[in-house]
Amino acid sequence: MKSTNHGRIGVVVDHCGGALSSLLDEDMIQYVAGLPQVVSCHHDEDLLSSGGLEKFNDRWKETRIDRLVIVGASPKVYEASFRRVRETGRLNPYMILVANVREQVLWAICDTEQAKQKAKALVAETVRRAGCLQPIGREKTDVSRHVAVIGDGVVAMKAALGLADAKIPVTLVTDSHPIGEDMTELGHFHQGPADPRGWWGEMVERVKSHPELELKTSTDLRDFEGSFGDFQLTIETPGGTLETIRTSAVILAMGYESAPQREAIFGSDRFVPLSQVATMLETDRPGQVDRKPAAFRTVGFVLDLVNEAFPIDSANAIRHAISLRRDHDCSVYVLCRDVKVSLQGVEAQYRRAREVGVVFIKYDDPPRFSFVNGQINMDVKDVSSRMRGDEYTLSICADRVVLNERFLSSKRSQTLAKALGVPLDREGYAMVDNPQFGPVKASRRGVFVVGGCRYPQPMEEALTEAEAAVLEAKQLVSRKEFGYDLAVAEVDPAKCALCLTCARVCPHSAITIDRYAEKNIYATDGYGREMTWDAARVLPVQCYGRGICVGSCPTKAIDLKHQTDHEISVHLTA
Amino acid sequence: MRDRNVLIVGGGIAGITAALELAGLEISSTIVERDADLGGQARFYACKASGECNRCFACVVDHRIHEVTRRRNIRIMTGSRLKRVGGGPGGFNALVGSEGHEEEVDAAAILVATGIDPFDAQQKPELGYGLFENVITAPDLNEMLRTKGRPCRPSDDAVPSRIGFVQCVGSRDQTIGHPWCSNVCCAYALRFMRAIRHGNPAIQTTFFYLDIQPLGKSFPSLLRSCRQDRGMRLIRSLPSRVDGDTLSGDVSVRFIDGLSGEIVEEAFGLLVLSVGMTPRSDAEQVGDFLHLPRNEDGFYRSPPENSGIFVSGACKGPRDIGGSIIDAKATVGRMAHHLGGS
Amino acid sequence: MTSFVPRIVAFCCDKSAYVAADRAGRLGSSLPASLEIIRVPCAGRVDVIHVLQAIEQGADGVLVFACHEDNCHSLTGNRVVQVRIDRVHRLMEEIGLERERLELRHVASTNGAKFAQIVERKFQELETLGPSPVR
Amino acid sequence: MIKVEQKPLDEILGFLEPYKKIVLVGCNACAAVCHAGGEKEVGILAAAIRMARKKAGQTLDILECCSPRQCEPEFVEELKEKVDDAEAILSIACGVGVQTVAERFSDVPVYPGINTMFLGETERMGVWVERCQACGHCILHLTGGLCPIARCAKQLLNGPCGGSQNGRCEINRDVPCVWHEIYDRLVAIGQVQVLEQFVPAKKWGTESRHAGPRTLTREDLKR
Repeated sequence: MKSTNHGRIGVVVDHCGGALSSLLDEDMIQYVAGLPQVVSCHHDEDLLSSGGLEKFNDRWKETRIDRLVIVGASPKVYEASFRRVRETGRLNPYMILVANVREQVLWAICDTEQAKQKAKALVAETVRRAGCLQPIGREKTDVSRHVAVIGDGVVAMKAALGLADAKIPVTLVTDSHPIGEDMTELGHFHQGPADPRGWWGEMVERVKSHPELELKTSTDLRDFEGSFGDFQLTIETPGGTLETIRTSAVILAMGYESAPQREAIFGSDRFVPLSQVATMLETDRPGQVDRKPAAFRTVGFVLDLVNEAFPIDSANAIRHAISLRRDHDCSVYVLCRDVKVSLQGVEAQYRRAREVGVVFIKYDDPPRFSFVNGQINMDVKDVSSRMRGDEYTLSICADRVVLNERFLSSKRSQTLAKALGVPLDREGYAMVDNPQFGPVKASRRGVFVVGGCRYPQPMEEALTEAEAAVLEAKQLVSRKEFGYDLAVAEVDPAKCALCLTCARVCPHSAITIDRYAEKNIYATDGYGREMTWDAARVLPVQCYGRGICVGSCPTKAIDLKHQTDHEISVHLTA
Repeated sequence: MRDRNVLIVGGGIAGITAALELAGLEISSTIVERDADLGGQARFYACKASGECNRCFACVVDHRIHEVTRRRNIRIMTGSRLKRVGGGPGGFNALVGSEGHEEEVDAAAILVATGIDPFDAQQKPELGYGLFENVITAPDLNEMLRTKGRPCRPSDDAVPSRIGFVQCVGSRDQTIGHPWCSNVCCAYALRFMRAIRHGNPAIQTTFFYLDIQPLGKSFPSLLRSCRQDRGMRLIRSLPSRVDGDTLSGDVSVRFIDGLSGEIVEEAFGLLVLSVGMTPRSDAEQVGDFLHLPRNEDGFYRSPPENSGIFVSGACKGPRDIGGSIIDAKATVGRMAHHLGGS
Repeated sequence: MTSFVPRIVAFCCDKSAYVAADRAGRLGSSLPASLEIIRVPCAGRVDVIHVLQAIEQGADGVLVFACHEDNCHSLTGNRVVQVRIDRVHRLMEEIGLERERLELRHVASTNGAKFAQIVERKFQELETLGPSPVR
Repeated sequence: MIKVEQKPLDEILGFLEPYKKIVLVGCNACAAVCHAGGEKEVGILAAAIRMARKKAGQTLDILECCSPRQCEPEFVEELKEKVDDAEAILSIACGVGVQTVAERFSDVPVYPGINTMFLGETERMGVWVERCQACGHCILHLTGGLCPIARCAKQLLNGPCGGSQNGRCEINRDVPCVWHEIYDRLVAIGQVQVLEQFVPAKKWGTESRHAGPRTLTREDLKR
């Protein structure tokens, strides 16, 4: 074990506005000042309100301290002022430790005698640990003013335009050709713009002509490497050639897919997928029996057989139901488990639907379908009728039954997410629903995920997400450089056994396998530079310094600079 | 952009997020908060995890409140109200007053994030809030879980063996003129039930609802696990009447039983009213200061962008914390574009 | 037996449990004086060797506090540490130590009251269990 | 690489019963890669042994060290000082490493802390599977790159036994029939015709392990 017997420790006792004065009495102060390696001990009534640590600078110069222990409140309270220390003081912020006497002793322990003992032990332990500290520098990385957006649909276009409008050069990498051809996404709105097609057309036009926006249609992502500020995105162009785009940040903006239910595929054409209702109205005019044999007067919507926990289908079905009832004079029944009205304005629509005569039937057991005289008969137990005590089954004969389509995550968005190092959830949607990555930021710095590839959401929400991602990307790339403390994990290449465990466990994609030609321990003189020797390497820009890799390394080749294994072991060896 | 200032009215999660995001763009901001503390409704939230996170975002709010107080270019004025607004886009000037102190704040733009008021459950006297001690609201339960770590009956501090949750209190209710769906109550009540059942599996919970309203990415798994839990009953019926028993403290709830179709009465140790969201009591006043349009329910509509006034968060209509955060970020994006352009 | 005061080492994730511990006192809960809090940037920082070292150095019980599933600030830290704790549990079985002496718990930063409850319960449990045989 | 697994603690404790002071030697090569014998494991095992001994009321002095590769005499030589006053050596390298140590320190008892399992590959993190039996005569070019000696329960060289069903081995349903896989793979690479080539029975006597330890000599490197 390394010796901890070095360093000159200064102590500042913060009385936190008098709160700690009774605990930190004369006896205590003497005890603290007498601890090994402690060379100075100062007091302060209230460290935070009295202007922080700067005022001690002169006195510290005399005692030549190189590390500091604050006896006072929780370290969380002081952390912001630690950062300022770097700018104004002579201490490195990572050379400061805090003995959390206020929260962990004063407030937590009732017995005065016990509290004093505990406070002493806590300070002694902190002072001991202060001996293990090492200064940590700051690093800067250049950030080029460029963002890449990957995605095929309207959310990707929105994100790209948002960046381009903010005068940030952006490359839109899309599989589709030409962009904006496929308009199915217009069905993913629950209210949508007043003139959807016009809105769409204008958007496509702007994407094609914006000077800051470079459009790469019919391309596919082949490889993704690098770290924030300098990602290398390798794409395959239609000609089959590979092209590398260097970019600072990446926004993945893909949609979700939907697949018709079995009945709609194998049943008859009387089952209509929800997204086809508009087309159905155009081709089969309802009510005009003489014009077409396939005409219909009664329409049933059956929801919640799939997508029970998404509100969007309910909103769309209600809208169509109103139109069928009011404009086409059909009898309309909506069968569902729950009427989902949480999206803005849908409750009012639901009321309107009932006013115009749409019948809503809530079921617990899914309705049964059968064919009767060319119509579809639906047997359903109405939950509200059962509530009146007479349990009977309703039979509704409909000319058309509209079924919603099951939402799926698209294979392509899964592939792209994997390539970007974004984890998939159980259903294959990108990103785990973790509130801490709220909600468009991926765990890999500089990568954002928005839209339906996160989960099937109404287009309104997806577009809001796109705007949020644009803002976040803008914050990252609008400065020329990104500064960060080197409080990260570090690999000792000489010890690395290349087991790849760290690279596999790192949730921030911050570890790569790299070549250390100069440090080749097997190389004899003269050969070192030409021979290569691989070892894991932490990309400090990507590293959040949480130390998951440290515990995973079988050869103890990785250590966390701001909390070494040695420090923990000193802490434990009381 | 360095010397630009944005006035943020409301220090709830939307306002805090906006301030932090503006700081990220090096735009300074001033938060005017009516209450003594930042955080709005969300600061009272208790963690609703049940072994796994149930995405109630309480920890996120907590973290952000801490974060916002540490930034140097965010000025926080708590216990203050907006008194007057003058000027126009690019150069507003607002009078902000607290007790015995008034101050002028210059702002290039104004963000309104005043949030909501929880519905006052006493407006529904048949549900017994305020009449019976063991009828509480969801904010009360939040406070209880946050400080005590377990649900208990206000009357005798005992752990109830049966807890009922009544949905749509103050939402989707035309009798009191609140026809809108509050969007978040189903999700938060189900989260409460999971958290309580996880902490103490002996507690049986019942959920009285009209329609289950999904919210967010992980709602499918939340609903699935609630349906699978035998200690959770989901009953599609809203109670018509609540009575209290002064002796036992129990609350008897009258509702229609789904299986028999009969009207039944059942006793619960604790009844929680999932109160919805309503526009702030001073929404009209603040709206008039800033000439904000409002929708039929009384929530704000977004004014045109060139007005220099932006609206974000739940004051635009009910939304959860996650939704408010996203919305605040998107709004700041629009705002930065507006400020950069003008 | 009456004079036995269990020593507990608690590894606290900086993002959740450490904040909760700070809050416990403010909410009026008390913590045992023999509780030693080790602040780690993420529960995933805690390794098998640290836990063993804590027990070897005389802890009667070890608590590892992580964020709730799907709430880890590093996505997987809480899951990674779960696997490591399982391994220590197997080792403890082989050594002949009671598995109750080590526990992984999840708390959120707002969970001050729960943090104090967990520590209190562990303290009582260890009191009945007696001192660690390898102390 | 060589895949290894730690022995149960009880067995190791049994070995060490008579001793008061031992050296625990790890290996930072193959054994480290499968998380059984690297520097980290040395620390974990040492702590576990110490605690188990303490619980039994005895003490054991363990000197922890780790070799970059325990099958190299030079690296083993470096352990000399540490081994000098130890009563026994516990090695957590593969069987090769244990023997290298035993040969060098002929007067100190050496105990294996791990079981050497097989030559294998990483299927996914934490799961390793056997791929080679080091038979000394490779026929992978005839079997689509899949080794029937390591992966066929019956080590058949000229096609499946006929007992496999739906591509699963008849001896263990959890294991795929490698001959089924070989066929699929040969079809995929358009080389089914190589199956017509007869593979004669292996000369286990002279080519492989049944005639004592094999020696490999490279005249150009030999010193």
